[in-house]
Amino acid sequence: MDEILRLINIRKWFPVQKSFLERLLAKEKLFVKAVDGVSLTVWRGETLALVGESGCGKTTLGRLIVRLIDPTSGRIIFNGMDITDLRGEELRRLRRKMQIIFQDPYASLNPRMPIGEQVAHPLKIHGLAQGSELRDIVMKTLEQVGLTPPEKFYNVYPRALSGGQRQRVAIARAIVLKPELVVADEPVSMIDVSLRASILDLMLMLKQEFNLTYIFITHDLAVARYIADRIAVMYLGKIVEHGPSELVFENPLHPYTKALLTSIPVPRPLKEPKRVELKGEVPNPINPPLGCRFHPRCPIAGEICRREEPELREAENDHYVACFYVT
Amino acid sequence: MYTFRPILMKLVPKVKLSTLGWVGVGMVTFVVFLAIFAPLLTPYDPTRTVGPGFQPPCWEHPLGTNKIGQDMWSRIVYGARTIIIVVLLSTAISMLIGVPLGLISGYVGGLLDRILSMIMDAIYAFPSLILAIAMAAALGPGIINTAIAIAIVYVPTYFRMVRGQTLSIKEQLYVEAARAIGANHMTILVRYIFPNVISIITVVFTLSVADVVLTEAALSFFGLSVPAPTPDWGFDLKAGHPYLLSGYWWLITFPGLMIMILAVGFTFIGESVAEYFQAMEVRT
Amino acid sequence: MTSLKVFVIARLLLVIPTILLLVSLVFFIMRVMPGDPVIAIVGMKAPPERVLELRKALGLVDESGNPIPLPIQYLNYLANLFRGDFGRSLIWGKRPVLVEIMEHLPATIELAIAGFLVSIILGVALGTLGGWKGGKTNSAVKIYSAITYALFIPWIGMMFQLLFAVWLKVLPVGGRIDPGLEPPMITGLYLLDSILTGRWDSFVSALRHIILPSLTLGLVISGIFSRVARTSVEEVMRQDFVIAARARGIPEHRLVIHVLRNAFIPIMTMMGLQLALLMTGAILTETTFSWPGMGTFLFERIEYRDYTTVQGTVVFFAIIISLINLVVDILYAYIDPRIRY
Amino acid sequence: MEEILKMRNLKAYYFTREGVIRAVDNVSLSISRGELLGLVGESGSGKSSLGLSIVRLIPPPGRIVDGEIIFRKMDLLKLPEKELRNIRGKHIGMIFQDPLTSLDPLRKIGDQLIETIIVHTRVNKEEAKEIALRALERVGIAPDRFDDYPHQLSGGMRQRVMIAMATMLNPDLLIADEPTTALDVIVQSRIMDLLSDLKRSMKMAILLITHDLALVIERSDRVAVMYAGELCEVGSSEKVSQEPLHPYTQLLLESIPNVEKPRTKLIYIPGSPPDMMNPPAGCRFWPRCPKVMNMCKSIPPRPLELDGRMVRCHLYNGGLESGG
Repeated sequence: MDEILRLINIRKWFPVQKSFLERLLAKEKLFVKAVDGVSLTVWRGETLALVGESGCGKTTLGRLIVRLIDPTSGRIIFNGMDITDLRGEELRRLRRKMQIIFQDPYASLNPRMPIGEQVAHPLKIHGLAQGSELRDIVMKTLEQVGLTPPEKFYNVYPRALSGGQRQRVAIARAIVLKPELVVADEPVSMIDVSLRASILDLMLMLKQEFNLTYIFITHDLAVARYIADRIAVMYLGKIVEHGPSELVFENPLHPYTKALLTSIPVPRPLKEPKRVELKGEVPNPINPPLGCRFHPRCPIAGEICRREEPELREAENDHYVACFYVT
Repeated sequence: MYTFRPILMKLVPKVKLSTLGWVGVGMVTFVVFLAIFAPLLTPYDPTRTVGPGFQPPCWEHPLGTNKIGQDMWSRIVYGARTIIIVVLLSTAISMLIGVPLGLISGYVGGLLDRILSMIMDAIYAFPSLILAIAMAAALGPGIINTAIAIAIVYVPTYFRMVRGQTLSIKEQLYVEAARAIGANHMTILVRYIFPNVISIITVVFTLSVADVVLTEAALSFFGLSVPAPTPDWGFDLKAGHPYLLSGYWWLITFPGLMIMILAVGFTFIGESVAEYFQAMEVRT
Repeated sequence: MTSLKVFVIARLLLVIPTILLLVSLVFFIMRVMPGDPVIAIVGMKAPPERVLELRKALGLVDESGNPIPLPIQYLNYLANLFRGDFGRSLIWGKRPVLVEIMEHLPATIELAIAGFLVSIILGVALGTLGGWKGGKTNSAVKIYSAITYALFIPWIGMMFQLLFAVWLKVLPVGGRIDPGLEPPMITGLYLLDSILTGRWDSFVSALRHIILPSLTLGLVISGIFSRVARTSVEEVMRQDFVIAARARGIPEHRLVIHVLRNAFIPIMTMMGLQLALLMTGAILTETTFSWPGMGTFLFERIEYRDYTTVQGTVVFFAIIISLINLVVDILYAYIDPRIRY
Repeated sequence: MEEILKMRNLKAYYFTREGVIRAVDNVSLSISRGELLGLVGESGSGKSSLGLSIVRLIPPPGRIVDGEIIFRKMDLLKLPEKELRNIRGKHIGMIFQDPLTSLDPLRKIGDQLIETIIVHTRVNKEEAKEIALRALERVGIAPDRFDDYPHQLSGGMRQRVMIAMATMLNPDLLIADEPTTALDVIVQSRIMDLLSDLKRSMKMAILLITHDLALVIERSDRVAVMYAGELCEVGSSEKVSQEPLHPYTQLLLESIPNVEKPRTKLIYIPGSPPDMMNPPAGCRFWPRCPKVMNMCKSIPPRPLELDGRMVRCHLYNGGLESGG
């Protein structure tokens, strides 16, 4: 298999925002450890789902990958090239190869730019097309994302569109550059329930058509199972388990993954739910617990978990887990 | 890379006014009408003695005459010119300085933003009239000088609002999306931030114009605006004040009424515009 | 240390650069602006020895008549301010500006307090009513705010004078008290001093004199207060906790207190900011009603081109404003637990 | 089972400047003691308006136009405001989607709890505090949180406080409007456990309003499906999930990915939810319905009683056999 992206021990610590006054008096600098040492490989043509609860760092990781924010440490290798330190013009050229779709379609479109212009803008910026050729490409792309007839949408402003339609525009804007990698950050979580499936299928269809690789960020495990080939589960800025979709869902290894899986409501359950109960809530990422970050809530934690931090290791074929008690 | 034409066309946003707003438009239009057609509306030179002093309103002098026998109606009509010119000039200067500075300060951030904000906040917190007085006194009288003195007082109003709006727009997802498609800073400022700042500029403009009118009136009331024979409402109001005890009510009633019509008119428009954009924001 | 204490200390420290910035601002506005202040004061045809004397008095040249460089002028100016020296009047027997300010300050404080009270009572009451009731009441309050905000103080003051003093003859046209009735000086506030010394004739006279000016000032400032009160009550009313409280059966008379407490923060911030407006208003009101305060004083000195006095007064205002903002910020932190963190 | 609340032909409309939004249109629904009734619908379907209508708190320009709401033999719509206020918070509790904004940010949670108790009962402050602490304990909040401000608590804890506040006076009915939407799945699951416990231990009736069909089916005894202001299907969770009658319910169930099944083809509902200002004539679902018939486009279907459930669809005019 061909590797498209490799993350090597990526960290992102955000300094805790303080007012000028507080900074004057603060003794030590505090950081939100949003992403704290993630290593991951993404294969060309696959869909990798990054799942976890809010605040686990999955969205930050998505933004790090497309270089919207700079990592505190670690390396990002894209197509065999180290892109961690790209700046200015080089970085802008990279944007043609990797794109992002955001969660909130109401906020991700410029309210004062017509739809056609929004989709055309990436091409203009990179000088890829102009005039009637540009218009043709935009029309075709609008059609591909299901905004038909495209003439009807070309000169319309975002406020006239529904959430589902706006997300289609955002998808069009991302694929018009024919990128190789697309990071989709919770693309359906703000869409009406009855329209989610259609957006998911649109994304699957486009993947086929343009030979895309997706990094699909979601908190919804059911959606992840539907769309992903591989799953990576994040907890407090770290990956605790990853592997092929089928293995992770049928045989979850990490106690956190088990808890997550058994907490999801299932409309027509095939088996009786055996819930894994967790104590407490996700700790503050400013001061994550020592040792295994999950130990204060873990039902099977032992002495070692308080002292040492488990590494991700291969528990079965291609299925990785960071837990001392999984054999 | 792209044309500026469509942006320029969109500079004046479409606004739906309420009834109150239209009343305001009527009041302001009335004053502007007087200013434009002043020569056609007045039989006398506003700076000359054209009759006996202290004449109450009568056929020849519908608003009476002042101490030295100048026709009050003519002075009122020409006074509209003075105030409108000063208001337009000073507002244009405030905007030209305040808006770009606000945009850049908010977008660039860092030390530049810190320093600019601190200076602007200091000016803003200062009593506007006292600052205008200090500056007008330092600059000396005249239309341009008065406009500059007032303009500097209102630069922070534009700066603060534009900066605040820029800061919040900068955090918007669509600006991040613009970065993600590879837009450079200039493109982001011009195509993604500025168009979304226009509505707040419109609101600040309509709300602060009334303030500018009152400040001009106050400066001329203190004799710090245009020099003496030029017709000016605030000046006439001051000039008529000593004769209040004699009961010469027309000397003070009409200049003051005009100031109020213009200021209230602008406030009504401002309220209406602000309300419209608030409603728009809720909807999108 | 509690976070509130930390906040107060830090905020106290911040007031120093703020004042420094403001007084520097005044210096540069008055000195760097184009035009020669000396010529502006004495005119083009003044004798050279008078010009030199003025230049010395303004700190532009040293004793032997050599020009002092601007940075040195600036440092001298700051050093003098630090010693509490706001300069000396150019004409009025060269009296220290600070002494003259102190003579006029109590009258302004008295008027400002009275006007502020009127505006709070009128503005906050009307604004709260509008925001709470909504509908037609709200629209009426909206129009009230817009009109009162745009009133030109001298004009509305003169209209009051015309009506109550000239035509109805029920109130005095101007001044602060009838001559000869001034109460003994304790605080300098006539109303307070006359009560403290039991001089009822003085009290009545002072009260009759302050009614029109404080009404004029209060009415105009109430415009901005009613606007802020109305919009912030409206805003709080839209928040979920109001509907949640109603869903718990909390009666309206209790709810209005909670709403007001939440709406109070923006109202108070506005009050802090509007103290500047109050100063502006006080100057215009004083001039209209011959009220012997800072405004009348400043206006008089502008007419006589008493340059140092004008500058000193403006600097004094700058310092007052910074201190008032300091107090407002600390109160703000005291009320809202969220901003201490 | 004893019916605690019975709504009949309830209509709540919003009279906006642009037109009338029929957010709740002719809804009849009842809920019994000890029952968890799930009300599902997409955003804009009117489900939240329905919840607010029950306690007559629908915000202006919304208004209840018609219908009756019988609660403990009283018609809530005819009750004077003062008596209704006694019912809110005491006999009917309510919790909302965002627990942060539902609490007064400037007051300690303890004070907010105590106020509610004092308003409704004749106890003094000490006794009220005891009741409040017991209620907090029941939802798993430590007593040392009593003097915290809302912003000092986590999302899950805030929602627990809201639940404590809504249930501490032993109400007969709890209306929970999207109580877990702002929370993560694990917290959601625990909040739902808590609600189920309250239902069992206090014999409370719970109306759970949510857009999450899977959650409703898993957790509730009965399900009511709302579309464009109308109820299209009401029945026991089991029957609705195993054999949905209304095409909308059927499609909705098919369109949700199931975590237990790998990539079964999802069926999705074409079109988008209707403009509530101008809903389609006839059945409101017809433009998106795969089983649309001619009559659907002009004649609004009436609610039918079938197999112990309610369905509003022309397919079943001749009974169960002719449809489906």
